[in-house]
Amino acid sequence: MYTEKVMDHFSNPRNVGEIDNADGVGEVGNASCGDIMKIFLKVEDNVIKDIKFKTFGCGAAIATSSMVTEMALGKTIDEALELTNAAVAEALDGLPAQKMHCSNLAADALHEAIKNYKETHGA
Amino acid sequence: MKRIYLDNNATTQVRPEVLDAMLPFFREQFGNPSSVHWAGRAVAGAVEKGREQVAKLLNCSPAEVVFVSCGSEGDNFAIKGTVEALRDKGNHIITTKVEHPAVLNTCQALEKQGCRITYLGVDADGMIDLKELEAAITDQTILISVMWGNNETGTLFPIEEIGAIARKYKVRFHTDAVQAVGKVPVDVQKANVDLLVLSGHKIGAPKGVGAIYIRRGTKMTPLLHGGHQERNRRAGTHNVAGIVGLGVACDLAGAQLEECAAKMKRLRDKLEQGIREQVPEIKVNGHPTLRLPNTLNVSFAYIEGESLLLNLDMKGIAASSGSACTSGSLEPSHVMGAMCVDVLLAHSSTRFSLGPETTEEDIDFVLQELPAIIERLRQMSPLYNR
Amino acid sequence: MKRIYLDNNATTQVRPEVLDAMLPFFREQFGNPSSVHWAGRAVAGAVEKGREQVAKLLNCSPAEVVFVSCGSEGDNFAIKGTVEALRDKGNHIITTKVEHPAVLNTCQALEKQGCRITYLGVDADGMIDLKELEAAITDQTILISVMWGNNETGTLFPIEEIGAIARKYKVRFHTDAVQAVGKVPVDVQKANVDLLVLSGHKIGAPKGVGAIYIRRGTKMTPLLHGGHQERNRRAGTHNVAGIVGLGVACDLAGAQLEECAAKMKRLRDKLEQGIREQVPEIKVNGHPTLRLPNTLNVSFAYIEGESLLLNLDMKGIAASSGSACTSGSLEPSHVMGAMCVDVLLAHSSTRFSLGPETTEEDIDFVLQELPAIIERLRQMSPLYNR
Ligand SMILES: Cc1ncc(COP(=O)(O)O)c(C=O)c1O
Ligand SMILES: Cc1ncc(COP(=O)(O)O)c(C=O)c1O
Ligand code: FES
Ligand code: FES
Repeated sequence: MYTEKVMDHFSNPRNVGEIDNADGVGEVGNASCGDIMKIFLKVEDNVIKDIKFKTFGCGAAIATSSMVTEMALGKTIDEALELTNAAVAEALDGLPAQKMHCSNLAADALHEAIKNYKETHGA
Repeated sequence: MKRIYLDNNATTQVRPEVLDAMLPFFREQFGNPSSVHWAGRAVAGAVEKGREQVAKLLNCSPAEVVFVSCGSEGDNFAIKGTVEALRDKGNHIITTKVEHPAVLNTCQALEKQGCRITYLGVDADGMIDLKELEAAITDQTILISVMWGNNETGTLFPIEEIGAIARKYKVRFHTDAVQAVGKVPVDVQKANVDLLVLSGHKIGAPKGVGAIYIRRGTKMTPLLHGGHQERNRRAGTHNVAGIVGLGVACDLAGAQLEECAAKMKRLRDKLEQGIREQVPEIKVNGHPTLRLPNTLNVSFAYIEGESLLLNLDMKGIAASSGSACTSGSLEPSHVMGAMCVDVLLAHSSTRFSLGPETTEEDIDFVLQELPAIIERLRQMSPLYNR
Repeated sequence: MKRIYLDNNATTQVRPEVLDAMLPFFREQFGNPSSVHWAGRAVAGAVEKGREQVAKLLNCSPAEVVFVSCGSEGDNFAIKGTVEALRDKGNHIITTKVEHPAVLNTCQALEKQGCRITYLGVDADGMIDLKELEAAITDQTILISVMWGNNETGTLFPIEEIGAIARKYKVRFHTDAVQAVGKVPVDVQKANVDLLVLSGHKIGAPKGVGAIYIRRGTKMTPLLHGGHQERNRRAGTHNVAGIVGLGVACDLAGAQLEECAAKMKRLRDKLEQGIREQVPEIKVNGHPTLRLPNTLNVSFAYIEGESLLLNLDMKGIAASSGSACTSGSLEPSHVMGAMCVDVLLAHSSTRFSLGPETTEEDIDFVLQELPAIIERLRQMSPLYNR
């Protein structure tokens, strides 16, 4: 069902955890589907210096969370805002059709975290 | 890698005796039982023997057994065949919110055709209320359809009592016994059922064969029209090998019922007890005592079912989940929903279903691996605060 | 005793390659393909491979193939699923008088529910008239259902032409290709069909599995409601071993089609020729040229089919008959009736249907035994005067 890349990110998720005093926090969730995703950012000079996630969700949800953190790390926030759901799914070599809404969540959570950063830091 | 199969409610391995019995019917005895020549005669007896074996397990007459292709076909036939045959009598069906989709989606399809369906709710243990059932009966009621044992939680319904109520009001009674057969005693006479469905692959027979008990005198419109097979009740060339396998599986199920149920129950209880002791914040779903002996459904707070399944799978442990994300639908299990299990707990509900082959070592291994997996997933969860 | 099987239109032996491919899926790979764990994953691919093999034989996309339990289920699904899905569009179906009961009895059941059915007649060769078909189409017509090859006589219908007419009038076209698949080239694109049904046990796969081609975009109401299998088009746990077997059988059928058809045709023609030469007062039923390469249907004047079958059987020869007495009904074959075969000849109609395993010696043996049997039965007949 899942690609090797998905299973790799699922079984060895990158950047799991929380950041104390994060510059931006984004949470998206859909209790009925059961995905809740939280992303924490540390930003310096508009660059994402650290990023962590916590996710309640299926294999795809965890893998997309992990992948999005890897993709966003080191990018400027404007670059990170360009990251799309499709790009995350593609980076994982694709997701099963019925799971595509999970990949939406990962990019959404990142965008929420950046939005939160901009609001709180007036950027 | 060790492989531990705790998903016997999804499907079972074909038992060796069953496969052995089936093998001659693919090449040597390949005839069509409806044929009059040697090739047909050689297999017609085998089909009738299978029918007798099924009948014996259910305590009915062989003429009351009709072979079908699976549990889903049986349920569709039971319900749609009743609706068609009893059109003049009424259009109301009483069922429960926790039936298998083969019943629920059939009822929903019939609603669009003008049937009225009462879906009985269940309490926190997944149990229906017989008073509510009785009160729902009207003079338009043509069918009560209540499963014998629930596939997700294992909760066993009071089939004899329901049968007595159905009898009292002269309403036809169908039970989906796909999960019950082979795990608890199933006697259609005692239970007063008119229609009962079972599926081969849940009891060590192959996939692609099942049976429906149709009480003598129960008027049914066929679901499959065509040839004269099964005394005009189910058209289609007989799945001879499958029927032979189903017969042997029923024989084995009958002979080993008590012993096998006791063994599964002991191991299931050990698993439940072990999880309770080692993992905090869990919830066992289903009725505490009126439960299939092989089924344990547990919710692990803060984690999602599919990711648990995948982690178990990486250790070679096969289980199943009521999580929406597993099934590809958007809603978590309708059974958990009906029991009013908190939606997040519903997403984490995980089913371990044992089989006759399950060993003590299997259970020990699960108890050894599970706690660390749960802890790791909880550490990843935004809902868990430690 | 020698055993000669000339009843391949009734059912076939499972081919050795097919059985070999199936065997691992009973015990080692027994999972439910809908499960996410190792046991499920191991078999999900096998089901999809089977789907690709079927699709390749039919020249369609795998997503257009839905697995069912037999030809009868496929035909019931094709017709009832269309009637339900197109209720708003109309209620008229055009079919023929010579369809298999899986189609005919389904249509008759639908008549009781208010459908209007046109049953096209056939000429003495068992052939329909395309002009009559075209003239029968009204703005209420939702389905044309014409079989590809007739099971009793082997007559092949002009499927491409019917497909073109259906296309012209934008009417959905179903063909029961249970007898045609594996014997003649079947290409759903060329034939312009929307729904096509095949059955495993007619092509060397086991009993209990079949498939229906559903052209992309063809709205269908499921016949079996329930789980999400087959993208909600057919509920019920997959018959994995059966599907694997069907896939391999389709592969073999595709690879050997020409060679096998040519061989069967040569032997069938030899049998026909031999009977014509040795037995007076016979009539070959069906179209002289547009006929399945394996099928020979002969009426032997003055004798009754079942007694001929039993006599052949005593010599180890398995054939079949359109005689009423064989089927247990009171009417002789509806196919012979529609062809206006004299009722006594209809009672004596006997079908020899060859298979890929049929040998020259088999045919020689039949030609050696048959004339004496016929003569003996004729001597016994009050209708025969010599
Ligand atoms: C033309 C035709 N259609 C349908 C069927 C039914 O197939 P099955 O026996 O697999 O249900 C048969 C065979 O009996 C047949 O010959
Ligand atoms: C309670 C219940 N009913 C019906 C079914 C359907 O059986 P099958 O998969 O054989 O169609 C199942 C199994 O999936 C079940 O657990
Ligand atoms: S968490 Fe819902 S589909 Fe993945
Ligand atoms: S001749 Fe015997 S049943 Fe017709």
